[in-house]
Amino acid sequence: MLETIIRAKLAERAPLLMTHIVIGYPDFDTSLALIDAMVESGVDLIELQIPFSEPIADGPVILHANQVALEKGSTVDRCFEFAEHVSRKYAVPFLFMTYYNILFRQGVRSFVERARKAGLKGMIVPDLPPEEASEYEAAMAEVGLDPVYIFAPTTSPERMQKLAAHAKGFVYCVARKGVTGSSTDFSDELSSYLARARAATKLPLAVGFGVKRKQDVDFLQAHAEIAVVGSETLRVLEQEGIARVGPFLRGLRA
Amino acid sequence: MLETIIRAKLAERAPLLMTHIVIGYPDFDTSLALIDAMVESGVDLIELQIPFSEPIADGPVILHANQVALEKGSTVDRCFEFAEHVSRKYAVPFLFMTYYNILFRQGVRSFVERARKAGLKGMIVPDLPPEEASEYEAAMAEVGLDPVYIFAPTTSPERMQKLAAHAKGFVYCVARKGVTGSSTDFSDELSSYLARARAATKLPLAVGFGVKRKQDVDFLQAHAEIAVVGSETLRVLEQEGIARVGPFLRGLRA
Amino acid sequence: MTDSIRATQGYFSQFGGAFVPEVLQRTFDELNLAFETARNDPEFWRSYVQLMGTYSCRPTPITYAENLSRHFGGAQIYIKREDLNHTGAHKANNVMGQGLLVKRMGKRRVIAETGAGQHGVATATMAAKFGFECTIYMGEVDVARQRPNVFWMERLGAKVVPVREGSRTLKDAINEAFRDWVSNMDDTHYVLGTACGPHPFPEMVTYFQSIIGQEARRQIVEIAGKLPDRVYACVGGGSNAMGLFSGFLSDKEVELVGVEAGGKGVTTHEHAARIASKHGSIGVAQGYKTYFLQNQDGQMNETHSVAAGLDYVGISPILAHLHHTGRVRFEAATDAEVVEALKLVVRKEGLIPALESSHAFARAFVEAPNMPVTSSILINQSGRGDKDIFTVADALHDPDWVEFIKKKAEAYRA
Amino acid sequence: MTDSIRATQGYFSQFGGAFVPEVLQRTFDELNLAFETARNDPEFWRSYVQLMGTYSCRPTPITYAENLSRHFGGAQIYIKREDLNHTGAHKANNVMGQGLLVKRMGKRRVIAETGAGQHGVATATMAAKFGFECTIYMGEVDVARQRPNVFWMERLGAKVVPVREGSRTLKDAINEAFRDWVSNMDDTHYVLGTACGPHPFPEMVTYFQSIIGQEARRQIVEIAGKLPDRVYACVGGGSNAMGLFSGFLSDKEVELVGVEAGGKGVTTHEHAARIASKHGSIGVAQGYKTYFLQNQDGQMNETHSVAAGLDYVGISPILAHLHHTGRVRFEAATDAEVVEALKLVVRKEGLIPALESSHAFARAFVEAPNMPVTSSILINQSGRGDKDIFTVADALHDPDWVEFIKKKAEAYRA
Ligand SMILES: Cc1ncc(COP(=O)(O)O)c(C=O)c1O
Ligand SMILES: Cc1ncc(COP(=O)(O)O)c(C=O)c1O
Repeated sequence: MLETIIRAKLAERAPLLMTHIVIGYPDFDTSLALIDAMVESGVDLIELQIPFSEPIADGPVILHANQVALEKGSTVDRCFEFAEHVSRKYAVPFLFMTYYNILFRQGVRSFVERARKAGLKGMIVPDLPPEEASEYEAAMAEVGLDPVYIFAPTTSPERMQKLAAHAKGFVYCVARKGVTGSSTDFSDELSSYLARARAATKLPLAVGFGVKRKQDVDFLQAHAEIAVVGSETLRVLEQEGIARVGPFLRGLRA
Repeated sequence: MLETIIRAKLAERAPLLMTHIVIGYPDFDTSLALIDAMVESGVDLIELQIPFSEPIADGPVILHANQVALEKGSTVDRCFEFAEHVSRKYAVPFLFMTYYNILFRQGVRSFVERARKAGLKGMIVPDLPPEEASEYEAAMAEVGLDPVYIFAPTTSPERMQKLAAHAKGFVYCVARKGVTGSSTDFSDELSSYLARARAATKLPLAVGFGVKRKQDVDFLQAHAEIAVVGSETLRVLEQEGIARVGPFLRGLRA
Repeated sequence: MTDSIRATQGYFSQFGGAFVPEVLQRTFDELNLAFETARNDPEFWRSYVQLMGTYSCRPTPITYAENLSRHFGGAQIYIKREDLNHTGAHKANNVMGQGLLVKRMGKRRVIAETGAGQHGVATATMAAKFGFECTIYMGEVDVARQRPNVFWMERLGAKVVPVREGSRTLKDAINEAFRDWVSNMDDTHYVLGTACGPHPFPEMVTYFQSIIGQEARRQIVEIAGKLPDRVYACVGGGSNAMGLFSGFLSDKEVELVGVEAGGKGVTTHEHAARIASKHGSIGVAQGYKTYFLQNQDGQMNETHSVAAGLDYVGISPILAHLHHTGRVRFEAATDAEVVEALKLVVRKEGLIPALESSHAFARAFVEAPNMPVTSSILINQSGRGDKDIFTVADALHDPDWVEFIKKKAEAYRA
Repeated sequence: MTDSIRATQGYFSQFGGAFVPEVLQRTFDELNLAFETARNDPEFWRSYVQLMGTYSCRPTPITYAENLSRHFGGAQIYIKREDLNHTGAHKANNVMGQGLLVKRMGKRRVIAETGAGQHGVATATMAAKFGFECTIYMGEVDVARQRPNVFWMERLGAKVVPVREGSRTLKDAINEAFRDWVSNMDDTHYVLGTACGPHPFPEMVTYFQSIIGQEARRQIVEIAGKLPDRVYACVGGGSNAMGLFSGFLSDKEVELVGVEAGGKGVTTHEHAARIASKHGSIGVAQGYKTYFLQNQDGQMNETHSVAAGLDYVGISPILAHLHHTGRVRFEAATDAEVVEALKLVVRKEGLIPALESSHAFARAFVEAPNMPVTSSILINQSGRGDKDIFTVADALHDPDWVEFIKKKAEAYRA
C-alpha cells in the first residue's frame, strides 16, 4: 500500500521528500524532535534506522550515529517503542531501515509481525539481496508490509528487472557507488542510470545518497518520484543544531 | 744461555721466582717501579709483556692491563725502549711475552734482532705453537735468544717430547686449563702432570697460572725449578698499592 | 583441492551466503566467474604452486618435535611449518593466490583488512611484487600492538589506515575495507585475509590455503608412515585451519581439532571463542552467516585475545558447517596457557610459534600426554612469533626488554 | 662440497693456520679428527641435508627479481633466499651442521660469539633442539643494537654474556668465547659462526655452508638456463660468501664478487673493508692469518658498519687466498648505499634483506645497469631484515616508530 500512498501524495506535489533518522541518535528526545521537525516541514516519508554494530553500507556520519545510538542504549525493543509512538502520532508513512542481522536475531517472522503492529509501512534492508530474502519476503507479504529493494548504478538492466519483481512500494536508487554521506554529482550519467531504472520498473523511484541542496532535488524532479535526504540532515543537526533542521528541509523544496 | 743462568741460580736457591708485568700498565713509571721492587725482592726472572689488543690466552686481570697499557700509549717502540732500559739497569734476565702478531707485523727477523739488541734473553709467544714457528725459531737461534714453549695439562707425552725438542731455556708449564688469573688447586693431579713434564724434558720447568701464596711456591719446590707469579702481582698492585708488591714477593719465599 | 569443499549456492548447509549491498553484486558476479574459471584451469593451480615454490619456500616442511614428544610422553608430535613461509605465516598462500587472480581480472589496486598485521604485511608484499597499489585497513588497537608489521607495510609501499570505529579491531577493519570497496570496485580487489566473508571468499581462501593440507598429508604419511590421529590448528577466521584440515577431511579416522582464543577464559566475556564457548550464536554480519559473538539484539560483542589474529567475532562458515556435522571438534586455549605453550616450544624445540599458532600447541599439549606413544598428532605452526616480540616480552615481563625500550625512547627524546 | 676448498696443512696459500694456545691443541686435534671422519662418512652429509630439509626449509629457493631487473634495465637479477631459513639467515646451516658434529663428539655444551645476533640465535636454537647447554658471547655494543635477538636467545634458554672488553663488538666476543673454551674444552664445543678462526674452522664452516652453492648452481641453471655472469655476496667473516661461491669456484666464467662493509666510506677509517680498502694488511689474530684492519704495531683497529654482522676486523683466510689468486673480486658498499638498496628491494620485490645482505644488493645495483639484458647475476640474500627493524627505523628516521617506542616506554614507566 506504500505505492498507493505515494501516488496519492504525488498528485499534490513532486518530487516527494523522504528523510532518515537513526533511532536514539544523538538521544531519544532529539530523535523525537527530529521527527517533529520533519513532519512540520512536510516530509512525505521517513526512514527509521535501527542501529547495528556493523553497518557496512553506511559512511562515516551514519556509522558514527549508529555507534552513539547503541552506546546510548538504543536496543531493538526501544526502537520498536519509538517507532510505534511516532507512527501513532503522525500520519506520515514510516519505514524501518536496518541490517539483516537485526531481523534474523529476533526471528524474521516475529520481527516483521512486530513492525506491522508498530504501524510501519515498509522496510529497507541494504545487506539483504532477493537471493537471500525468501523468508523475509514471505513474512512481509503475509503481514502486508512492503519490502523496498535497491538499485545501484552497477545494476544491470536484467538484474533491475529481477529486483523489480521482488520489490514493493518503491525502488530505492542509490545515486552512485560508495557509502552514504559522500557527495554525488547530479549529471547526465545519473540521468541515464535513472532512465534505465525507470525502464525496469513501474514502481516509484526514490533517489538517495548525496542529496544535499535544492538544486539536487530540482534535478531529480525530472527523473524520480522521491528525493531521499539522509546524512545531510544529520550534518545540519550536528553542525547547526536541531532548530535549523526544519528550515533546511523546507528549503529543499521552497 | 737462559738455561745456564737458571742452573747457576738454582745452585743458590730453589725454586726460582719469575714475575711478570705488562709494559706501560698502569703507566710507564709504575712499570719501572714494579721492576725495581721485583729486583729488590730478589726475583730471578722477569717477563715483560708487550700489550696486544687480542690477548686470547689472558684472563680478565691481564686482559685489562693490556688494554689500559695500549690506551696509555704503550707502542712496540716504547716497549723496546723500556726493555732496553731495564735490562741495562739490572742483571736479572728479562724475557718478552707477547702474541705472535706483534712479531709478525714488525717482521719476525727484525723483531727478534731488536730484542737481542735490547738485551732480552728469551721469548714466550702463547699463540705460536712449533707447527707455526719455523721462521721464529730460525731467527731466535740465529741471534741466540731462547724460544720458551708451553706445556699444558692437556698436552700428551708425545707432544711434550715434540715441544721439548723445540724449546730452549726452560719449559713453561701452565698449571691448569683456562686463562691467567683464576685460581689453581695445587693437588696430586698437578704433581702427576708435572711428573709427565719432567719425564719429557731435561729443561728446567717453570710453573705458572694461579701461583698466589707461599704454600703454592712451597708445593712447587718438589716438582719444578721456577714458580711464576703473574696476575697476583697485579692484584696486589691494584688493591694494596705499589708499596706492598715487594713485601708480597718476598713473602712468597720467606 | 578436495572437492568436498564446495558451496551449494554459496552455502555450506545453513552457513555462508552472500549478504552484500546491491552496489557490489556485479563485483561479486565478476569475482565468482574469475575464480571459477581459474579453478577450472589446471594451469592456474600450477602457476600458483610454482609461485609459492620460488617466491616463498613451499612445500614447507613438517618437523618432528622429538623433545616435546618425549617431554609429554604421549603422542608423537609433528609440526607443519607455515612459519617458514615468506613474510612468516600461512597468510602468504592466500594472498599470493588472490594476487594471481587480480592479475587475471586486470585490476590495479588491492585493499585488505588486517588483525595481527600478518595479512597486511603479506598483502603489501604481494602488492609490491605484482606492482599493485595497496591500502591496508587495521584497527587502531592492532596498529598499536603490532607496530613492527605496520612499519614494514609502509616500507612495502602500502597505505596503512588505522580504523577508529567500533571496537577498533579486525571486524571494524573489515567493515572499512568493504566501504572502500563499494566505492572503488572497478579497479580494486578486496583481498580478504581469512575463510570468512560473503561467498566466494570462504571457499576461495580455503582453495588457496588447501596447499597446506595437500602437502601435509603427503609429508606426514611419508615421515610418520601413517596418518596422524589428530590434527590441531588455531582458528581466527579459519583459513589456516581450513587449509590444513582440507587435506584430511575425507580421512574419517583423523580427528580435526580447531582451537579458538579462550582469552581470559570462556566463562568470562573476554575471549573470542565463537563455538567453543556458550556465548556464540548464529547470525549474519560482514556479508555472511555463521556463529558470531553477539548480544540478543544481534549487536556484535567486543572480543579479546592476546593474539590479535584470533581476536575476531566471526568464524568461517565452512568451519561452522563442519562443527554441525561433527567433523571438527572445537576447543579454546586461554591467553595464559598460550604464553606458557609458546615458552615451552621455544625452549624445547627452538621454534618460535606466533601467539596465534601457540593456541593450537596449547591445546595439543593438554591432550597429547593422554594419548599412546604409538599415536601421532600434527600441529599447524601457522606463523612465526618474531612479530609478537612486544606482546611476548610484555607477557613475560622481561625487565631487560623494558630497559632497552626506555633507553631507546630516551635516545629519541635527546 | 667441492674438494677445491681443502687446506694444505691448515693453509690456503699463505693464509689460515692454527695459532692456538697449547692448552687447546688437543681439542683441535680432536676436532680435526671428528670433522675429517664425518666428512668422509657420506651418511653424515645425508643426515645434514635431511635435518636442514625438515627443521629448516632447504633447499631454499632462488627468486627471479623481475621488477628490479626491469628497474635497472641491465642484467637479469636472481636472488638466493637464505632469508627463508629457520631463524632467518644462512647462519642456521653452519650451526646445525656443527650441532650434528657436537653430538658425534659427545659434548654437552656449546658456546658461540655473535655480532648481529643471528649466529647467537641460530646457536641457541640448535642448542635447544639438541638439548645442549648454551652460552653466547656478544659485544656490549651489539647487545644494545640487536636487542630483539638477545631476547629470543634468552627465551631459547641460552645465557647471553655481554662482552665489555676491547671494542665491545664481534672480535671481542670471539676472544671471550676462546677464553671460555680454554677452560671448558672437555665438555664444550665452540661453535664459531663464520669461515674464520684457526683451522679447521674456515674449512669446516665453508663445508656446511657449501649447501647454499650446491643448491644454487643447480637451481640457477634450471631457472635461467645458464650459469650467472656474476655472483654477489656480502662478506663479514665470509661464511655466506664462501657458501655460495663454493658452488661456482670451478666455473671460471662466473665472476665472484664479495662485498665488504664500506661504513662511512673506505677513505674514512669508519668501515670494515679489510680487502676493499687500503687499510687492511696481513696479520695473525684470533688464531689465524689473514687480512686485518690493524695499525703498524699489529693492534686491531675499531671497525664500523651499520650491519653488526659485517662489523669485524678479520676475513676468511679462504677469501684472502681467493683474493690473491684473483678468483674473487672485492668491493665495498657504504652504510648509506646499503639503506637505499634495502628500501628499494623491499619496495620493488616485497623482500626484506638483512642490512648485511643489503651490501650485496647495493653493489649489484651499481653494476647491473651496465650489463646486457641477456646477462644474469645471482645475489645471496643471506638473511632477513626483520631483526634490523630498530636499526632500519632509525636509519629511515621513521617518526611513527619513534612515537611508538616513546609510548611503549611511558607505559613501562607507569
Ligand atoms: C600467524 C597467524 N595464525 C593464525 C591467524 C588466524 O587467522 P586464520 O584463522 O584465518 O588462520 C593469523 C591471523 O592474522 C595469523 O597471523
Ligand atoms: C644475515 C647475515 N648475513 C651475513 C653475515 C656476515 O657473516 P658471514 O660473512 O660469515 O656470512 C651475518 C653475520 O651475522 C648475518 O647475520
